[in-house]
Amino acid sequence: MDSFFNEVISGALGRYNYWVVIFLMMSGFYVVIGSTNLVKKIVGLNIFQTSVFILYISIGKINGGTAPIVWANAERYSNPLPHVLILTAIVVGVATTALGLSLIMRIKHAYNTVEEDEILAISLEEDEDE
Amino acid sequence: MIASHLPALQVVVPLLGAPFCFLLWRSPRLSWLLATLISWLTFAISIALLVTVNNSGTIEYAFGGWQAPWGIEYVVDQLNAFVLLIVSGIAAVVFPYSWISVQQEVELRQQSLFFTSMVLCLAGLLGITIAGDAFNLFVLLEISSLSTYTMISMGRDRRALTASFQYLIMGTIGATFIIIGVGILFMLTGSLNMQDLAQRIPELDQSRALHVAFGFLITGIGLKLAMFPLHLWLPNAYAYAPSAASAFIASTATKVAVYVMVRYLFSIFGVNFSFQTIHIQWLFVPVSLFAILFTSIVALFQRDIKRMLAYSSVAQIGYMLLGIGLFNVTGLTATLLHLFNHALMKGALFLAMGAVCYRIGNTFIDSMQGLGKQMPWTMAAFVIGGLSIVGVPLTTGFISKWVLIQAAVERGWWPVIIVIVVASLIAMMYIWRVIEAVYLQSRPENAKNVSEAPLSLLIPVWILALANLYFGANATLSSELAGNAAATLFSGTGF
Amino acid sequence: MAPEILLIWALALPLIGGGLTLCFSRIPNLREGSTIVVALALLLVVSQLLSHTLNGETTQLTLFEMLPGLSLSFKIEPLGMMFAGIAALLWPINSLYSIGYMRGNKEENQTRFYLFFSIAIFGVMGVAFAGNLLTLFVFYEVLTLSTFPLVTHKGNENALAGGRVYLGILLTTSIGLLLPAIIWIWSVAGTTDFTAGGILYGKISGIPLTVLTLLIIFGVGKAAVMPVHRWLPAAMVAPTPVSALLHAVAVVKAGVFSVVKIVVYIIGVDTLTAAPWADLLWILPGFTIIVASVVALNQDNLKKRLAYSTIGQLSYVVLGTLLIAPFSIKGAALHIVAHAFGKITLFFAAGSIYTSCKKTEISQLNGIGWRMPFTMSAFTIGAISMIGLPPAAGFLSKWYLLLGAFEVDQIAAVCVIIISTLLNTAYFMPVIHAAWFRKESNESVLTYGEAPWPIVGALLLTATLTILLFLFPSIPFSLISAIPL
Amino acid sequence: MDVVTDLISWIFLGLGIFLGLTGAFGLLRFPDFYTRVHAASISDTLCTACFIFGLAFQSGFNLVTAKLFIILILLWLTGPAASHALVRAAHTAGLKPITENSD
Amino acid sequence: MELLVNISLLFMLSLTVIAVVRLKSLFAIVMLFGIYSLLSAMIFIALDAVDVAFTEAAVGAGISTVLMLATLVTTGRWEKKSSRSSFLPLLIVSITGAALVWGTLDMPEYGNPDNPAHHHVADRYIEQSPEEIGIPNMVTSVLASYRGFDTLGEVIVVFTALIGVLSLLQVRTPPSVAETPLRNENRKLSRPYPVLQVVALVMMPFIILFALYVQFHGDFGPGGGFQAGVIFAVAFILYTLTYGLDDALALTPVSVLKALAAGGVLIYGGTGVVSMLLGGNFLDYNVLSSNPVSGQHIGIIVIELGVGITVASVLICAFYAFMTRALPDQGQKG
Repeated sequence: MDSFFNEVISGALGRYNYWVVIFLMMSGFYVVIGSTNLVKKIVGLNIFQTSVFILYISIGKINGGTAPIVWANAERYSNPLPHVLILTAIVVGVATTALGLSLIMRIKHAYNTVEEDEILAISLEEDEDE
Repeated sequence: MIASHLPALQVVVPLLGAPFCFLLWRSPRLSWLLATLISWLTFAISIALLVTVNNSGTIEYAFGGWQAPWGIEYVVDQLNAFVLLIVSGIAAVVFPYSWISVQQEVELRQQSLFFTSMVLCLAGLLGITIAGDAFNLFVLLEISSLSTYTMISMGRDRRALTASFQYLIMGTIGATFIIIGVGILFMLTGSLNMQDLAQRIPELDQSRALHVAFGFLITGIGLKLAMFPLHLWLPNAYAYAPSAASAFIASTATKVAVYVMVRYLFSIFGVNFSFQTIHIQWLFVPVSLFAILFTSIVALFQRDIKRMLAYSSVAQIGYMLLGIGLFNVTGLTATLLHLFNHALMKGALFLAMGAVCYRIGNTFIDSMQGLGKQMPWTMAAFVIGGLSIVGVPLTTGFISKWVLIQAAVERGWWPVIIVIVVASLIAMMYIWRVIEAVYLQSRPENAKNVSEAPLSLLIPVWILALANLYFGANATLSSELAGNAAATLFSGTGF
Repeated sequence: MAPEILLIWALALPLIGGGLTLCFSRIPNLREGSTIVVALALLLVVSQLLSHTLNGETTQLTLFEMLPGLSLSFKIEPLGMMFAGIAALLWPINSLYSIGYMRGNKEENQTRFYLFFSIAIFGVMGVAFAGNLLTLFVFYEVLTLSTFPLVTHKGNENALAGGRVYLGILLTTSIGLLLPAIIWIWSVAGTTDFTAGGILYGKISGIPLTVLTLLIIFGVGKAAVMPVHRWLPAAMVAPTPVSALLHAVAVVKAGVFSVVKIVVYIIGVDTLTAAPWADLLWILPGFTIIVASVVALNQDNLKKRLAYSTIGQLSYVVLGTLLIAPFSIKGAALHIVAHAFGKITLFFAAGSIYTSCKKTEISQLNGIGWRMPFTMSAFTIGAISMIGLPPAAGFLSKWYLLLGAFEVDQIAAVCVIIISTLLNTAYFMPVIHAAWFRKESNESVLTYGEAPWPIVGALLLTATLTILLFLFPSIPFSLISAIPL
Repeated sequence: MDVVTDLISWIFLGLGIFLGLTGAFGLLRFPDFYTRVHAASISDTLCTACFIFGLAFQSGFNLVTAKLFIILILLWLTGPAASHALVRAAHTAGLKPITENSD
Repeated sequence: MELLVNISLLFMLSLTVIAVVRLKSLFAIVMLFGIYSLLSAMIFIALDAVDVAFTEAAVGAGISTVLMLATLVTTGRWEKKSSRSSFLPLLIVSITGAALVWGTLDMPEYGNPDNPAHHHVADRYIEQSPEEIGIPNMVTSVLASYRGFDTLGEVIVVFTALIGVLSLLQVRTPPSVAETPLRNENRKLSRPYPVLQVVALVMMPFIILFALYVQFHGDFGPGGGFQAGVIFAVAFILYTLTYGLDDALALTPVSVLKALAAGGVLIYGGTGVVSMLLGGNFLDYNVLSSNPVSGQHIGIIVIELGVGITVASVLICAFYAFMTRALPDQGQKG
């Protein structure tokens, strides 16, 4: 019984990080698909992506490691590859955000609202008018 | 010397051509000329690649001189050489077309930006196709996606903006799902190189994490390829984008996504895992059958023909997934053939709609009444494309459906055949609506009289229309390419 | 010329005719002239082919090979040759008639009319010479689609509604039933080539074979076996020359021809005989014959009555085929010819009446025979042929059908044929009676005479042919006996 | 490490913690915008200064110390400027401070 | 200790996210997102990813937040109550999350040095990159050389975003000095934000200096073209915020920025082409010099420069475009 509990605890310790990150990710995802305000959707998207970044970096972490910069006293380095990937992903993320936000500004100008429900209603009316 | 760099040049030429296009922002004409030149160059490169691959087998190219899996690698095999040819071929036809169409549909200020976006999109799509590295694929996917959002947002209707935004959200969710999947794969294998992954995945067969990665990748790619019911972004995006963009995206973007799907299912996860452990066919077959029927019926009720074609695209994607789901070499051949054929037919149809839009300003079926007399050539090309969608013999659509049915027969799945036949009937009905309006009704009194579209629009339309007929009459070449690629994928030796 | 080249010409000429029509769209005389010239040229080409065929040569030609084993190919065999011969013979006559009709009625969009007419003939040639099921299917659909603009020629709501029914039924049946049948055949046999003796022997048997046969009977909607006959009356909104050629010759004959051809060359007579309930299949056309004839009795509109008569007559062909007796199948083939000449004469006459006095109802025809003697004489000959009396061609084919029915001891079928003959008489005789023996009503103040000369000329020609066919049936007979059964 | 420097360092750090908590407390409890900014700006300036001094003593005199001081200068420049900008923006927007008479 | 830091950071992140989900004030949400970004930057440091932390702080907490705030100026600060049911999204999210958690059960343990992720490709980077590339920062080695093509791709993504932003939002053409002769005098008289302007002016050189440091020190410590580009852009954003868009536009004309954005991409791509011409593969820096290691050095410096230029000019340009839309009549107020 004891060993079982130990196993559970060590398993949980080895994974709590993932679980929290999954919670963060899913909250961001929820904001994207659950909210109707376009700005909030973009914020949600950013949170979603940032959480994925944390997941990646968690993959690269090695207990007792240091930042992967050559250093005389280092015993072992954390894995640099996820860092590189996430650097790229962050920049891709900000590019998407910038584009999304400019779209929102134009949508606001065109529809005078940034609420998805209202835009949908206006569009439906337009479809019927045509 | 150049020959050995072809895989890199295939992507680098448009990638580095784009900044030049952008630098010519004062003269949209020059940036269009440059874009056209680039598209022809990439087409030539992809032909050269296809020939090389057929002669001497798979080509690998290591960027920076770093061998895979340490560096990023491009791999050209029969499968993606074929897809490269489709993408660059469509580009080589659509880019020349775009000048006049864009002149009319896009603001002067945005024109050179539009051409730059098109070149970037081309680069991205080619890159996705050729990439041998799972993460590099994501980066290039984002290039093509961002430029696609930009192009869509340039449509004149304000709904283009919301369509673009919707696509942006869905596309980004899809891309994020893909990187989650890739991340888990990396976590399990320590590699990002596709060939390397393919070797390491069989060892992990029963890992739950691998199953989750599979799920995320399929969902992510499914979002990108508008797999039913994740297709909601597609109709608006295609309907409100400028015509040249609709034509280009509709005939290439989803094809590339299907390619990625095939690549992941067959090459990376492997036939055994995808079909015998996960049984993805039990998802694909019902979903695609339902998609084919449902979206075809929805297409029947569209008044905007571009939108109708967009729904038809979702149905056609259903055929491609069905081919995968049939899980035999013939089925996969049908999928790959349909990649090619559908690119030709949708390209022709959207380009024809672009010509109509150029003359009458929209593509509503009511305003197209009696247009057959005034724009005979454009509408004739539309009819050819339409017949191809229906699957009339001697058009490309027939070939794909024939092979698909052949695959279903091999499986002995008769209901599938019935669905295909019924869907073809529905397709005929929605194409017929247009034909009837265009040819059999007279032009309303108050409608403005128009003349035939200019030659620079007509020629590309007809190139694709004739290609539809040619590859419908003589499909030996295309079916051989598709068949070889399919056989290699199934044998599991190929990458 | 080599038969292959002739074959290509036979296919190309109608298209060339269509092209010429387009080129000369602004010069009506040249346009119609070119149509006639091309039609005569086609007749010449087909007669050349006929002589080759009569010499026992078979000709094959593959036009496109789309995929290995999937090709668009042609093959000349007696049955197809006969069908092509009828079409080629009747096209110039019909063109002549059309000129009179279209001009006489001042129809619009004449260029479109001639263009699609030519394309329809192209479709007929393709169907006739098809070398495999796929080719047959393609040209079958070409025929369907190209006749749609002809059916809806008037362009009003009524015509469009009729056209939709026409297209809807024909396409739905062909794509929904015939195409799966083709796929089925191909998946079983691995080929769809028309081969003497059929390709399904030993490949498929039992109930599935019966089902397959049913799929074909109903899938070929143009054969108008009830209940897929609705398109035929609907299509009568078309101008008469269209009804005449297309619904007496091209479209409906393409239908029954396809049935005969598929039964003979794909399923194979022997294979079909062995199928369960094969001896009951004839009931479908038999039922159609009786019902259609009864319905025809109640039609006052002349063209409608002819349409229902056509439905019945078509089912003779199907009946002959499904009796699966060598005699009956020959009779069926012969009936294709006989009915073609007879029915086109009748339609021509109907159109002639319409052109000259705009009458469409049978009740208006009292005494018309004396005003339009040529027209009504021809009509009478046509009717006699339909009923199956000598000295008209219809007699020969019915005779063979009866022989076939006796051969397989289907007394019920014999009864059907006899009853239907009585019914035929019952619905044609009143027209003839009215035309010749009734007094014209006094209300009619219109004075009119014969229709324009091209119309009269054309219908006299076809009436003559109907008689000639009875007197000199050697060519069709030699073709029929060459059908490998 | 020298006990004295350690002690001094911890005194600074403790002071910093105290000021930071004060600032946070003030941010939550003060009645209006202006007073809250006032509380926040304390933690911005003096509190960070204390931390940096404390950390500087911890690290000893080397490159890190220099960097810490550069950070301090930066914070001293930007912190007050930011507080200024906030208050000014609020003022321009017409937000009235609570005065004795305002009730 | 590390565990404690990790757990407390994750806890704070969770709190922030819950607040974002529940709040209706967009302004608060955006600010919370900035905080979220900063917190995740801290967690990146705790997880040894200093470069990523740097970038996340600069990009996520900096640029993204600024752009979001600029958007809020036009769109308003409050989210409206939606009548839409939240059941379906919740269901989707729960299923996805449950699948992921189920998947974690077979995932390698967090931080375990024996995980497969550390032992296939990564080994070589850690063991050989100091010799092969010759620079201490392995992240830079991998980023710029081993996976240099990814980085080119990401520069292009940034460039693509610029195309999109420019096509959607037009940057205002500043009123030329000749047209409004009094403008300069006016501005001096009514200098609106004296304190801020002075501070900004003092800060700018330091920021730019720091950007340059980050740019060229990226080989040795955390940093590189992206981070430097962002910091560089921040200097001009600061200037714009304090001096107004027109002045900023006069200082850095948009046409120059556009040319620079394209130029940066071309510098990067050009390096690849040059290496191709010199007989190597695309982006093979070994051939740039007779000595492979110094070739790598040259290559990395040049491409990082390209990255920096593009990122900086794109971000500045995008910011101008946002400001044009957010404050449409600023120019007239003068």
